[in-house]
Amino acid sequence: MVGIADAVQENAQDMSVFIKEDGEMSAVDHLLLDIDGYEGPIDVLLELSRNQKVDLAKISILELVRQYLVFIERAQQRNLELAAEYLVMAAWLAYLKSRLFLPKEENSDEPSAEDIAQALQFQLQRLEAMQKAADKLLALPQLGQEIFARGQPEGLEMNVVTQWNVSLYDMLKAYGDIERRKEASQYDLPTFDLMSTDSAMSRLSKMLGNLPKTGAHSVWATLNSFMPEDIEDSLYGRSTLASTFTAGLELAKQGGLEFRQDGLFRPIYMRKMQPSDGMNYGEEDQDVDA
Amino acid sequence: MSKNNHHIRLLEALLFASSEPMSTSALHERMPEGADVGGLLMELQKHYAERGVHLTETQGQWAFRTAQDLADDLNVEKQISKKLSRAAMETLAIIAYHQPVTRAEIENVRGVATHKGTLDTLLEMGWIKPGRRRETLGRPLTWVSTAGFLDHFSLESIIDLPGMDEMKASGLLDRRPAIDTVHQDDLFTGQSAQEGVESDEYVDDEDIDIREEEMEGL
Amino acid sequence: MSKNNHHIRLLEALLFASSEPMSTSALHERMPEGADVGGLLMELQKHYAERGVHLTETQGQWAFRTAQDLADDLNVEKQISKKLSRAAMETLAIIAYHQPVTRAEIENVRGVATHKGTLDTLLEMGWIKPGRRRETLGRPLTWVSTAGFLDHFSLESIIDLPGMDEMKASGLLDRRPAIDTVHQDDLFTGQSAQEGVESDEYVDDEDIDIREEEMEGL
Repeated sequence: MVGIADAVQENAQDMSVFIKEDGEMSAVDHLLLDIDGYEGPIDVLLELSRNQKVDLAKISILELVRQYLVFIERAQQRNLELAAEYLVMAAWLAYLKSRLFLPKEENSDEPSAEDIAQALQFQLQRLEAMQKAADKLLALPQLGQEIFARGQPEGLEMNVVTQWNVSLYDMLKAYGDIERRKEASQYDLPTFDLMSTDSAMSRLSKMLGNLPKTGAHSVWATLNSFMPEDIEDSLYGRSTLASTFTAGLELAKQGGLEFRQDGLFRPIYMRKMQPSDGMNYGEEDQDVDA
Repeated sequence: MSKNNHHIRLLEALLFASSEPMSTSALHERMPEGADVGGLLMELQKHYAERGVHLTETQGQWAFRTAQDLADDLNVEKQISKKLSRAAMETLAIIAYHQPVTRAEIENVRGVATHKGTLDTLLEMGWIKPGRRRETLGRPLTWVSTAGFLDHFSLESIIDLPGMDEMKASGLLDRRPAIDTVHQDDLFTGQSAQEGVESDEYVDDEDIDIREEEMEGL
Repeated sequence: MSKNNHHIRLLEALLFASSEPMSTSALHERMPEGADVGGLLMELQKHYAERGVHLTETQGQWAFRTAQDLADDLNVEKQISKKLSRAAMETLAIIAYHQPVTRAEIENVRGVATHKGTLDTLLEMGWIKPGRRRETLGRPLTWVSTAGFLDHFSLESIIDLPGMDEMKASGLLDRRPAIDTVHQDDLFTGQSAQEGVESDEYVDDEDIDIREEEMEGL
């Protein structure tokens, strides 16, 4: 007897579950039919959570997850091709669900399942707020619908008077420029008096050889001291400086010369080295450092 | 007195004749030297306060508009307005309430990528415009609403947006990814720990989150 | 009274928002039943009689119009001072000196192609005009200077323009120093250094042309 009563009750419960699921199914099917009208998984979640008919702050995330997974399952049964993002969300929610059932991990660096659920809830609330805001905006009186601007504005004109700021001198100068350009078009190739790197090289080698020596090295001498005196032409002067420095770098590469500079924009020193074996070079190098 | 009268008549005519709302400086340019444009505008606004046409101000732009309370009785040809998509309306609301807001932040709120056409449409309607770049990684462009938007929806300023106060109070105007709003302490949470356990999709998702967090953090 | 007030406000808004002047019968249709449209129009007209905007009637059609006596003050004149682009200056000079001159000849003298916009600008300014067609192959149009040109430069006639010799004597054909960065003049007095100058000028020229086009486009 007891058994029958229990069975009846159980049956009734089954029925209610069945009815509920059936109602849910049709809601889900309805959602699937209209899937193009939804703006992605969050939007669908929001619609599903509205089915719970409670304040979003009180929704059951577990229930929501279950409904979403049902939704995905139904879509797959119907061979509906949902965008990948819907499946990503499903995987993510399944993970969230499993985490919610697990005991809370202590000292974990990752956000707790409760945090994630809360974040999801916030995401839904925020989106709902914006959807409501959009509706409220549309309900406002709009220009051209409820409120009107003047129908026949005369319009305002701004007559701009241009004052040409051109003098006779400007025009004559322009003409002169054309004439000059014509003359200039018959030009000779320019020649400059410069010191080549080659001549700087032979000059530098000779001068380095004349420097007083201490052991394997000559004394330090500034780059400027290798410059020819009595240079009048600044371009020639600059080219000499550049060529001498370039020649110096080349010699240093060959191991015949050493550079030293104590700081930015400080004088550059050079000294001749006896290009001998590496041991000797290393030793001396340490001495310089010390 | 007669001079003031001439000034107010001229101001009235200027605002009536203009097809667009006019800024105080544009009005200054057209008014005789020494005219107290600000004072005259107040006087004119007061004169029209009880009439069928009002003088309205939106972000410093002045224009005559029909009175709001007459909307139902006003039998004038309505302009056919383009119906905006839901995505566009949502995006518009997000820009209006969250401004200045980057495209990534709009996507944080909506949970979907923004179609290029959505912002274009709003831009074309003259309701949004680019604001300053955000001084974060990549210097992303921000979007803000325009005076034309406010004018269209009969709003004087952004603070008059419906429900603005409550949304602010309830913290719903947070532009960050949702997870950051609850978990603020450690931004670079167990990415590596997740990888081994979870499906690829989850990792992807987390990756995106992390990247956004990095941008915010910098 | 309050009803009358509502009616007059509505009529005011209707006339303001309408995109066309409205006849009394059209207004009747849009006003609530029993409204004394004729009387209201009179009242409204009286209210606006002394203001910057008038309610006018033309052949039974009613519309708001800005007051006639303000017309001059509504349309403002603004003076701006502009400089001619280098290309326009040169073209003008060539036309002045060589007129009548064809476009091909101008290009010959300048050594650069002439933008159509350059001649248009000068034409618009009223400083040049088309002359007779040259009786050669293709009958090309020639260009000559106008009285407006002489007027602007306060010249009695074209013959008053200084000749080549006089220009040389007055230093107008002098060369500019070539390389500014090196101060040693003696090295660069020769022809040789001109090359740099010429190419610079050409680039300048192009630059200015583009800027001019941009200005005109706006």
